Amino acid sequence: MNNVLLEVENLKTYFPVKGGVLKKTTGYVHAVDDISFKVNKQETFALVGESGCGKSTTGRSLLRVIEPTSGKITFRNEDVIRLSKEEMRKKRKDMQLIFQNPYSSLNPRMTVNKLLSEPLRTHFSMSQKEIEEQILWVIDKVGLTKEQLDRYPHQFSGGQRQRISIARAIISKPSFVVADEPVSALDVSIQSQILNLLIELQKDLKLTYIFISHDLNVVRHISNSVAVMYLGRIVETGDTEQIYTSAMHPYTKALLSAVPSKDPLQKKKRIILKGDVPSPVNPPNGCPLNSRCESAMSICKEIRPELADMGNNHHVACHLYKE
Amino acid sequence: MENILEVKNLNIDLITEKGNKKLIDNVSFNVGKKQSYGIVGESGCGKSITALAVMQLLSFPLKTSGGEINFHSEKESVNILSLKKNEIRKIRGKEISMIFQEPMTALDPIFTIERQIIEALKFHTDLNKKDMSDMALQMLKKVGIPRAEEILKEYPHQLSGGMLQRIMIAIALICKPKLLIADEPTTALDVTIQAQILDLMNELKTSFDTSIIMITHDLGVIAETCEKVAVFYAGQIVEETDVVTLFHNTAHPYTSGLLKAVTSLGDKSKNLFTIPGMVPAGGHMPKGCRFEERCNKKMKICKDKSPELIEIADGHKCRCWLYAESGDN
Amino acid sequence: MRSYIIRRILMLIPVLIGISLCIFLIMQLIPGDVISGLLGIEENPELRAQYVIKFGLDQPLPKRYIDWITNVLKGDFGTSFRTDKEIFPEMMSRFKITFQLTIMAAMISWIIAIPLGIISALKRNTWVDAVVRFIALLGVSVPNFAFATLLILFLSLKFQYYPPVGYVGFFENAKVNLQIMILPAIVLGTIMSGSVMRMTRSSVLEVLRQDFIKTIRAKGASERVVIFVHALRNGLIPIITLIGMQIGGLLGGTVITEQIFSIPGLGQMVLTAINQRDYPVVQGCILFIAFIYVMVNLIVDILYTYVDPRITYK
Amino acid sequence: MKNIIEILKGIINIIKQLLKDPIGRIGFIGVFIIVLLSIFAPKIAPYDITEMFTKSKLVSPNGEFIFGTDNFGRDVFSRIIYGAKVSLQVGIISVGISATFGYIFGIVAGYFEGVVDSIIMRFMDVLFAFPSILLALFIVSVLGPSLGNTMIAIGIVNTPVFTRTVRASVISVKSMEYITSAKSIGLKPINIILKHITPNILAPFTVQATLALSGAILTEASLSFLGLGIQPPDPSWGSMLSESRKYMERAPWLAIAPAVFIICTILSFNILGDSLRDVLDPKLKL
Repeated sequence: MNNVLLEVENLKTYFPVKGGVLKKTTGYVHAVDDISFKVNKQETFALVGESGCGKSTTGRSLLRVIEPTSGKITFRNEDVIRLSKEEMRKKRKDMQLIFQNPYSSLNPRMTVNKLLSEPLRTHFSMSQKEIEEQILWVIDKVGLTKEQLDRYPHQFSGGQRQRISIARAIISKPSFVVADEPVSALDVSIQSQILNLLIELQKDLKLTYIFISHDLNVVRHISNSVAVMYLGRIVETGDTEQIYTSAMHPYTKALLSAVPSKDPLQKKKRIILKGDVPSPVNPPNGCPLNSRCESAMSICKEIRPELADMGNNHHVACHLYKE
Repeated sequence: MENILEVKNLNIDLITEKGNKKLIDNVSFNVGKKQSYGIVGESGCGKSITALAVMQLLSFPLKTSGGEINFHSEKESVNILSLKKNEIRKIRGKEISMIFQEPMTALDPIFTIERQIIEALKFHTDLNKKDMSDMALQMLKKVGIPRAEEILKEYPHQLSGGMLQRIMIAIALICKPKLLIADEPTTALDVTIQAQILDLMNELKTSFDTSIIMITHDLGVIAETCEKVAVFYAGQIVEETDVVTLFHNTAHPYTSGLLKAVTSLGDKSKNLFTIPGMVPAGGHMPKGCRFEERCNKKMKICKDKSPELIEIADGHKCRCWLYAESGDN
Repeated sequence: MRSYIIRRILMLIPVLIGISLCIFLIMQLIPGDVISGLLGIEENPELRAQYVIKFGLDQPLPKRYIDWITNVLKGDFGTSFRTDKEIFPEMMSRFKITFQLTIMAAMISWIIAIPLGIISALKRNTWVDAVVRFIALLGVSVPNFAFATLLILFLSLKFQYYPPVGYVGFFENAKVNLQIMILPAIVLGTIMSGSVMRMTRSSVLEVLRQDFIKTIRAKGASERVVIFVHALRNGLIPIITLIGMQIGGLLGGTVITEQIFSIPGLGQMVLTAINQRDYPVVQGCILFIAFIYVMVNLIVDILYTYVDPRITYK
Repeated sequence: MKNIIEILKGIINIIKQLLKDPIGRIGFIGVFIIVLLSIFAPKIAPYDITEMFTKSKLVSPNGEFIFGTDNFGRDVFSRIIYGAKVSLQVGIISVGISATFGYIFGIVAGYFEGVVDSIIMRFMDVLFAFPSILLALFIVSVLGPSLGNTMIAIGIVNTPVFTRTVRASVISVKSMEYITSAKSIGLKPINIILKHITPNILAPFTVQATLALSGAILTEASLSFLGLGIQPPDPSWGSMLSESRKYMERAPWLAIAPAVFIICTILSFNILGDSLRDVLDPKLKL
């Protein structure tokens, strides 16, 4: 049984850097630098990492909201990258995006009703009545009321706006949703409401999620498998519990140890990474972490480690674990 | 323990065309000498403006409308709210310093790092230029900046957020203040950089003998850095106690809700705990308890009458009818 | 920084080509042709043929453009239809006068506008601010010819004062020269101060709203330091851009003012040429003024890189 | 139909907000008066604008001729009223020209970026490199002075400003996530432009149009002052003011009336523009 919904192979997304006298392209930001992964049906695959690691660009490249430079994205046995612009546009009813910032992701001049009917009018030829029915269905799902349909986004709180965004994403009944930091802009008490909603919707509508976040606690809660990204690459990937309980890559370990403790009596022993993330324009030779890693060896400066299978679906890109 | 700062019945108003809205309602708390005092709450609860009031940095349309903020330096004790402009200036940066949430915008973009560090010394000391430069260099080294000599000559836009926050700390500590107010100092930073900055602050606190007020929305940051904590909700303190009691003997339903939301997160065996509803909007405060609508332990009285902040155990204050009744009986 | 400046200079080339092409093509839109204007009502085929050869009108369009540009690059703007004199030397001597007027006007506008703009920003929402803002609004609303006419009217009716007639160069007689120039400079400068005032005010207010101002206050800075060291230094940066545009505007604005006050500057030369249908002069002067404008803006941009450390990284 | 009602409601709401502020009220009323004057010019003007009362040349203001008469014995008040009509006409049509081209160029440049953007913007840079009054003067002198050519010239001169405003707003709106959201939902570019971008750039666009209107009226008056705009016998405030200079001492009212009207009209439009900006774009309010 083929349980894979989406398979990404060697995805690269580079942005040109212009400079010099004639504004020629002098280099590339290696935002996403050769990554591969698989997402199973009705599961949640999380991309986790710090700002600038390329997790958001990856999410957007999958939907071709940002055009990837090269690679293969197989979605339901079809290479999405090869679709024409028009075919891709139509495909979007099945692949949707939820945004981080509920304040800027909704057009301030459209009512909730208009915002929700737009995807339907774009992709289906439905009668007004059918559209209305579909809208009623979706607001019930996300916990909005009928009275709120004629209001504008600024009349809602952050949590409610995120509900509107989610409704807009699921109203065309997609099977695949990329959620890009959907709870990062929200307060803790609202965050959990939205996470619960996403989990419920996944069960109800048989959704497959790619969940992008910098918050390791949130990721652990919602995902089945995780890929940890650093400087445009996946450094470690595997089943969520496996990664959280027996992380292998020094970066994953540092990341996990950096999360503040939830109990003042249990002070964690921290692995502190030195310095800052290097520029993605000129990523270092060898392992991208070598300048900051405590266990760096001489080989790390020269040869870039590839993801290697550690068994149980656990892959790590680090020289420490090579024979 | 001796106190360095005593806030008594502080009120802060937002001036609008339709009259004033009370954003901070009779807040009182004390910060001990060399203590790390945490203020935690969600956005809009009034934690940041309280900090600004301590520095007398509130600007129109915000203003303090009552209360006292008593600061006890080695020489004298003063009520900050009654100080004149030129008097508070001698305290800012010298006795009390502050660092802010967004290091990227907190420094003047057209001056070098060196000039901005020296500026603080210029206001409060009579050192000559050479000595000030030396001190700036020493300070940068203390906050763990690599190639400090070069960085001194650079401009803010050339540095990363983590570096800039270190520089902000250097500026704040260069006159050896007695109290450091940190307003969400790591919120804009990545976790690994946050870990660096929190470590640095804990370390400098001991070597500089300063008290710290740590303002944050993140209970994790509180657990890592603070000794005593006040939980703010909708412009009031709802619970205040030492950090261990707060986490292990939580009294207020809001605090325990927040903690449960955080601790159940990541643990898939438990359902994710949620607090339903949302914070009442400023200016439309209910007449009873401000948390009543969202509370899972509410009683009849909660809707009608606002509870007071009372001491429910030694050094543990809570604003909730659950405990007020037991006190009465 | 150097690469930025070089790029900025290289970017000028297409703009300058565009400008000259634009002027050249607009000239082709003249109804009928240039010579008809010159000949007047009497049609004289012989004279026409002479003129066609003299001005090279028998050549194809691209060649005429290239010839014109090559000559211009050598400093040869051709000769006037009317006077047969070389255009370039005349233009240069008149430019000196316009330049003097522009500088005087600009200085007057800065002296009025920058302090008032700052005061207005610092006293925001007080009556001082309201008054300054109204003056600034008047400045951007009153056409300079209306102001000039009213000013002359007022001076003559009230004080029986008439500005001296007959232009005298600055180095011939500085006192008389200044007497002649001061009124037009006041007119241009006062009008221009409106936009500078508005810009100064909003720019200073913008800086005062920035986060870093709070940091500076938190360090214990006095209001004097906050305003004069930080708010002004930051706030005056965008005003430099405005000054560039302002000087360009002045070069255009002098057309009318020079006309009203009979100042023999570049503006008057253009206007006379337009009225006399002296097209080579019109063409030359417009190109020259546009060139000066572009150069002023270039200088402003380069100046920018020195005042604002962020610019080179853009 | 429902949309039209919505739009009208929106406009009424904006006017209400304008009238709340005393300064906005002045601007609004000023513009309102000018508009009334120009619409009802034939009804308001007591005399024909070309009628010459040969016996009463250069008569000072009195009950019969409230603003006096000029050197041909024409009624100044009537000419001023018709002048309002001409000014407004030139203003509206020339702003219409520049707004239309500016919108199209700005949308195309801002939305599609790349080569198209470079070409359009370099062209605008070229137009921008001329002091605006000089470019208008140049175009009019080449095309020949007339009402129509004045409008065309002013229209061309103002196009770059509109293009830049529109382009800048399109770029800033485009960076908002709701545009990415519209793309990710699968909207066609034309729908994104019409339904998502256009409504959100309307505010700066309207403000720009109001301010450009005052600029256009000013430029027209300047051209006419120099004798290169509206041609006689059509009345224009600029040419009336220019004419008045010959009779400055004998008949100062000839100068004062048009000068006051020019200043008040431009001032009203500028005040209205400023207040509109405060209402529509509160972020810019300082």
